[in-house]
Amino acid sequence: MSTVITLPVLLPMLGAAVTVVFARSPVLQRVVGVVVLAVVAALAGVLLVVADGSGPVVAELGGWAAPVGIALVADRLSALLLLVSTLVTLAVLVYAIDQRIADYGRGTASTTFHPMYLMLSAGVSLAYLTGDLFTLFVAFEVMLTASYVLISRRTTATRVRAGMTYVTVSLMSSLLFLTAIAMVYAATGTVNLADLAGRMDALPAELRTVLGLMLLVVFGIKAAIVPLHFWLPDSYPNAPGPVAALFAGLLTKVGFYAMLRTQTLLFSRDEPWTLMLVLAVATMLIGALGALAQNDLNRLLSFLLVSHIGFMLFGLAVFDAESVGGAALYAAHHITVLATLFLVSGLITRRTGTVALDQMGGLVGTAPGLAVLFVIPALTLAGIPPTAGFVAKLALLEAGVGAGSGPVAVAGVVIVASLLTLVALVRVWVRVFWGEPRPALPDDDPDDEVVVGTAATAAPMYAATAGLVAVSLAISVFAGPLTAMTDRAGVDLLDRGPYRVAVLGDAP
Amino acid sequence: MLALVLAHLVLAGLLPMVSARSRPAAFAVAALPPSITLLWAFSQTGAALGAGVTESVPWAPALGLTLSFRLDALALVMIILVSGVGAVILVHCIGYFAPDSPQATRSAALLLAFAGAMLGLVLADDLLTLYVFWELTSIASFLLVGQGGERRAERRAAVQALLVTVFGGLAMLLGFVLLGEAAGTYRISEILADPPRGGLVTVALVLVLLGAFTKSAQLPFHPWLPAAMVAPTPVSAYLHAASMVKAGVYLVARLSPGFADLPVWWGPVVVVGLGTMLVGGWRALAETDLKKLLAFGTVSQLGFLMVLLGAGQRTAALAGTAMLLAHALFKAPLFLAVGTIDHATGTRDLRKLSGLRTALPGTAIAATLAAASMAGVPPLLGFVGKEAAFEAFVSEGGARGYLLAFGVLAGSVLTVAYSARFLWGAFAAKPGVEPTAVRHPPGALLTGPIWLCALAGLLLGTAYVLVDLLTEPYSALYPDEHGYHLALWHGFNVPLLFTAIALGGGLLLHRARGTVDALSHHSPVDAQRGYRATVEGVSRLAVAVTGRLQAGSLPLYLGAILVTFVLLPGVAAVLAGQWPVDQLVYDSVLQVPLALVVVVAALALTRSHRRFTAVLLVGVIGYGVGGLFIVDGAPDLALAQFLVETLSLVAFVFVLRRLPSHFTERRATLRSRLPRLVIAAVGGLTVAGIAVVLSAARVGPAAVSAEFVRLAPAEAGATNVVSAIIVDFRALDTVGEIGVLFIAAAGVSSLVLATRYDTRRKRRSGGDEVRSGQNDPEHEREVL
Amino acid sequence: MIIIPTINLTMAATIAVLYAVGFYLLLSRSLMRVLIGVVVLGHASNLLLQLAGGPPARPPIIGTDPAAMADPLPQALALTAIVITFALTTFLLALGYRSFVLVGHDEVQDDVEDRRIGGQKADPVALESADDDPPDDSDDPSSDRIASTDDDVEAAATGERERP
Amino acid sequence: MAEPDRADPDPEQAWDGPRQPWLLNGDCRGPRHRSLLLEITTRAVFPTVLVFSVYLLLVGHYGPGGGFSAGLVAGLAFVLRHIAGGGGDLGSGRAVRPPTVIGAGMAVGVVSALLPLAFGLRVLESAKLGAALPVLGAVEVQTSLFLEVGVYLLIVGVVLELLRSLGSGIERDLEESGERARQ
Repeated sequence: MSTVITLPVLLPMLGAAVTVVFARSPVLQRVVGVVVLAVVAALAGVLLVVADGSGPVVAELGGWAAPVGIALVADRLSALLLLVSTLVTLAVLVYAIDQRIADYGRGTASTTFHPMYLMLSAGVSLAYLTGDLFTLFVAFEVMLTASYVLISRRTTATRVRAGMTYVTVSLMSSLLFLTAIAMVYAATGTVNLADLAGRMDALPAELRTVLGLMLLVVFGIKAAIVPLHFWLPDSYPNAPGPVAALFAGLLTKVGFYAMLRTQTLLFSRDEPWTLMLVLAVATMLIGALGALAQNDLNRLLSFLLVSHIGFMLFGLAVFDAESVGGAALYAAHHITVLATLFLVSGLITRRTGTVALDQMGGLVGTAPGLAVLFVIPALTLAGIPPTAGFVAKLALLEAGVGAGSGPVAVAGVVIVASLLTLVALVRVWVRVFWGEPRPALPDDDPDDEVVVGTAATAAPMYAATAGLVAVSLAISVFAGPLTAMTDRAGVDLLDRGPYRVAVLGDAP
Repeated sequence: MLALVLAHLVLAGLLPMVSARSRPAAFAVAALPPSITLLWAFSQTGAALGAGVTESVPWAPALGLTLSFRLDALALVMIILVSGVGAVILVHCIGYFAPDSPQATRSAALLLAFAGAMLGLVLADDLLTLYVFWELTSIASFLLVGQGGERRAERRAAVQALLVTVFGGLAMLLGFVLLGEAAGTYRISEILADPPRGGLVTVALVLVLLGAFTKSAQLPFHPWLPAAMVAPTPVSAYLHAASMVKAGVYLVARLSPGFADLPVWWGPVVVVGLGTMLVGGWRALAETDLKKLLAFGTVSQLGFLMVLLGAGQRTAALAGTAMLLAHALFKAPLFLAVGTIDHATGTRDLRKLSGLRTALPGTAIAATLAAASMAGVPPLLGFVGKEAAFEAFVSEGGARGYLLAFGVLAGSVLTVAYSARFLWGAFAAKPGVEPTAVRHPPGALLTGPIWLCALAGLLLGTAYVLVDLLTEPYSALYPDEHGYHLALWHGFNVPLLFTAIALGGGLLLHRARGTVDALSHHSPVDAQRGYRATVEGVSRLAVAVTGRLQAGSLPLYLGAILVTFVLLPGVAAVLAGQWPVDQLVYDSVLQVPLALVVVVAALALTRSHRRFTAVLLVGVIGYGVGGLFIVDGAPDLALAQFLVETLSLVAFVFVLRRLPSHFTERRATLRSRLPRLVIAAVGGLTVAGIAVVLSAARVGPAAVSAEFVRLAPAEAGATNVVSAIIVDFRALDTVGEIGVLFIAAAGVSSLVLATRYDTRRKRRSGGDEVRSGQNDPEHEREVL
Repeated sequence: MIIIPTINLTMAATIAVLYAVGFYLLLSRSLMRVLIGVVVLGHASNLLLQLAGGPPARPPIIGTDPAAMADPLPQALALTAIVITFALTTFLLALGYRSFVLVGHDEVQDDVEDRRIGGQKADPVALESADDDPPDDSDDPSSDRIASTDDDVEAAATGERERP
Repeated sequence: MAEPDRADPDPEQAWDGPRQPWLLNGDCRGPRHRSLLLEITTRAVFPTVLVFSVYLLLVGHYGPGGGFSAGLVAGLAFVLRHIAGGGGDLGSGRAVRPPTVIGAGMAVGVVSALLPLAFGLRVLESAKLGAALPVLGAVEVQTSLFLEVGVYLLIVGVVLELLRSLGSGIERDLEESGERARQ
């Protein structure tokens, strides 16, 4: 098992190296990409089963017991998110490959796409699995740098600004992260998370708060918490379609995962976290209102993404086993649903030639399949039963109402935000799928990745999107075992014991 | 029971395949599951009227999410509406939709799916199960009202129906969760057995009522229902008369036995219900569109039902259950009759219709029968129900009893009036209006269902014992005060008087329709305007908030991040306030000159306006920091720092060749730079301050450094401990690190080498547009 | 090993100045300045990381007295961080170059769509229909909208279309 | 590569310019860009620095150095050569292309992490390898050296890539857009 846990990190890296060395063979690149990710997904599944059955899986790299060496840890939370993320990554890769084939033909290789894509996947895996604060920094850098390259792969005059915003803000967060690590080391003398948990407790409470808030800001930038979120709606929508889907699905959730992991493991608290409740309310409302003001489909989705980060923050803020488990479940479903919506948005754009809502219409008649592909994730995001979004939201609500009057009030805001989400999505439906069918706009930029017209949309692109829809439906169908597991994950997270024992041995 | 519900839904998914061959056949197939359900329900009557039939399938037990179903007397009544009336309406659809109608395919599948969802809703014995199906009916209604969404009225109506009902639904969800939390279970039967009380339960009940009111189109949420009349008439008949709008009433009926003793429950129910009954009835008198007339009538009746089922007493419950049944049996055929008229003549405007009494005699008689039941004319079911209603409130007495009794009486007068108006409007020969031509005489498929429902109303009115049997078990949940039973004849008593007053008053009101018409157009408050204002207000708020916050400026975004960083950890650090007492000025003398160099270079950097100078100053800082590393005893670090700094300089110089020599930024005034200066300075001080405080608070020796020193030579075969850490102890970091380099290099070449493949072209707006050369096949080949 | 690595005043001042200058440059519009700000912040955080290990001591090479040896771990971490910062710097440099080539200058522009929304005078984007939008700003590149053919609301209300 | 300078007809400018790839292999740049002194220095220093970098690579376990610094030193040698010999000197198709070097470095790094699995060890676990070489006698090598080699290769590749893009690439852009190099 300890080997299995390293492979989700090392295999994609190896794949990236191979795809660079053999960059002249597009077929090999595609095969390597898909096979590697499929294997990683399978391994993640194995890890999840094992971690749920017999406790966290730990790999002591190089045979050095933590805290001397770096430990990779797969507990329920990380294995679950790893599995869902990898499935999304795989589906988006299939989509992207077929989009490329549809647009450029089979023979064109891409020098940067496949290697960067695999490196991004490696970074994400490492971020989920690492049990070391500094390695988390490295993982973030691998992931983010790959994302910088991917977002600036097709820089045009309009897109370069989005790339700038994204890169600059992310760099700032990275440097603040490094600063925070230095502070943590200055105060505690260790960077191993399990070891830190013990040493943090020995710090005076006020100083612990300082460190906790510092890490909160650092990860909050990546997770796009209000008021650290402004960069997101300005950058994601401008990325190429599949890339935007991947970012929207994964990156913010990795940020949230890091927040969840560090806050629960390092900074235990006994009652709801008022500051976080406030941030959650702000994030939910400002994101949802932002979505209502947009005319660009991708921007609208980006704002909804921000809004729903607030839902997870709510789970974290309540800070009990139930709510933290609920937040984990919410994150898992959110990864799939956002990626799906962005892929659907890509398909819509290919058909209509625009992302402007007021330029589209009538797709329910001309593309009924697309309508179905949109409706299911849209309902999921809005939390309408019986979708996964409903189950996850219910988990959060239940945890919230049991935790005192503050959380109950915020639960009310969750309801309001859900309604606003629905309003925004209904607007998309009304404007894109209802109304008069309109002719596709002429392609503004004929040689970019978006080729307008149905003929150029490969069936596998639909299949990949449908696959993600299926994943999201599966979360709903298997909500029973899943919620039971996220509940156990929540208990583990707050208990901290199993994690520390698994990493450090019996006497932490 | 779950299997029945799923059968509906699955078949609905498969129905488009049938529609592809024959659309009428699709409706015929769609009518099967409801029929089977009805038969099944009747076969279970004995058990349903007794202990009830239960079934429970766990879904997510950790969340208390279980699909629990229970067939009891109330559910049985509802199934007659949902499945019985549903099947009849689906049969009507066969004749209503043209064989080539594009709406038919969609409608058949959605109607069947809706029937499934509604069935699940009425069978649910679990709040969450109920919620699941509740929202599904909202979605089905949205799609059925909106249809293809080609016309604005349809879109508006669909959106309004969805938003209003989901708003209530979401509020109700929170109410359910609160209720479930207080009761410890979501199982309705268990909650009712031991109803929770307490502060949050009050909130929960208000929220639940919000859901019920929106779904059942109660004041002030009612406008969505008349608006939804743009849907095809059978859809209106099914969703917006017979079944879906009953969901709210049904929910109130479900929960009343547990909570009707609380003023927070019966108070709003009674006030809102009565108000809705009166307002709906009044508005119905002003409508000229027959369908809208019926819609307002439905609103009014829903208010009536709300009062009866939420009042929390046995006789009222008995009356409510009977009226529930009666309403479906008279309102559905009335809608279908309007549909038939519309189908036959092409209009449903009562100002244009004339003389249909003779042209469509069959429809006219059936509709009259139904309308009479609505008006409460004996011996129809409507009369039986209304008698019981009057009896309930009259015998209750007291302020509430009389208020309700007279309120209901006033409502009944209005009901009779609009019933008469409907019949007059639809069928009467009007002076001055030429008789309407019947272009498509209705076939048996259209009129048959109308007759079936109308006759059922008559039959059940006379066979009131059956209805009594059916409604008794539910009303028995309340204490039996008077031993009242449904019957056609209770002797000469006050209720009978009330009925007479209602009939007489209503007919008088109808005769005075000219005056009423003029009056009823002056409505002081317009709930529809309220909905509009809310939606527009939210949109306006969204634009205002977003426009203000999302400024689009990168420096502002970075500033926001920095301010947050200063505010959160910074303030916490100030509050902690543990400045070390033993802080030295310096540890090694050499640190001072090096620090001075770094600081001076850094400060000069802020004032440099030439790019090249700036890069050189950065180099100075870098080498200075390298020097500090040497002083600190980190030769490896220093070596790397010097090498990296040199390479960075080279890279900078490479790029600077192409850039202008000065920064292009306008030279800002001090005033405009001041916020930046302040934020930056405070940020720097915050970081340094926190660093000092935290470094002074170290809780123990470094965790593993001693271990590194011990293990490095023996186990890792290295005397350079740093090197051992990098390639052995923490080799994974190094692998990740080279990964970053790997990515960055690929990114750099992709970006830079693309330039020569960029193409410029003129934009429509006149300016030049540069198209990216990245991904150009030539570019890809070169990057390779 | 040293237990209390309290950062001395000189170093604290250096850190403060480096961070302040880095932040200041980061907040400017010129991309080159932002880039230089990132480099300065990188130096600052690497220095801070090294300082977190404790005051100056002997290089951590076996053979010196372990008690007088500097903490090796922060050095290793800082080394990794230096490399990563370098990689990021070069990437940002290339991005700045690309931006310069494409746009003709290296200033970070404001987001056009944000500005459009910010400029709307509280004209709500109506929910129900695609046709009663406020007119877009003229600088919207895709403003040649297609005229819609919406039917009459009244006709809709009377349900003419239901006739087979 | 466009070489307008090569056919410079001005004899006074060209009379003493070297015309062959005399000191360094690769294309000959225009005489205006060439500097004899720099070329000679580079010629002398380049191999030495490369050898020194290999020394740094091997000594890393025992003193300051290691794969990273060694790679950078080697990279700086290539930078010097680039400045002296111009972009045409490096990576013009004859030599191994930089992305391949980078990819190889990455591959070596990852494989060295996975290789211990083949010997029943854990991922990234290192061991001492002893070997009797004909001339040197018994040599002991820590297997973590493989990772160092990967790092070394990758860094060299990265520097070459930077030279190709930021160096030659921008230079070519400058020439194509008719601007003069400032430095």
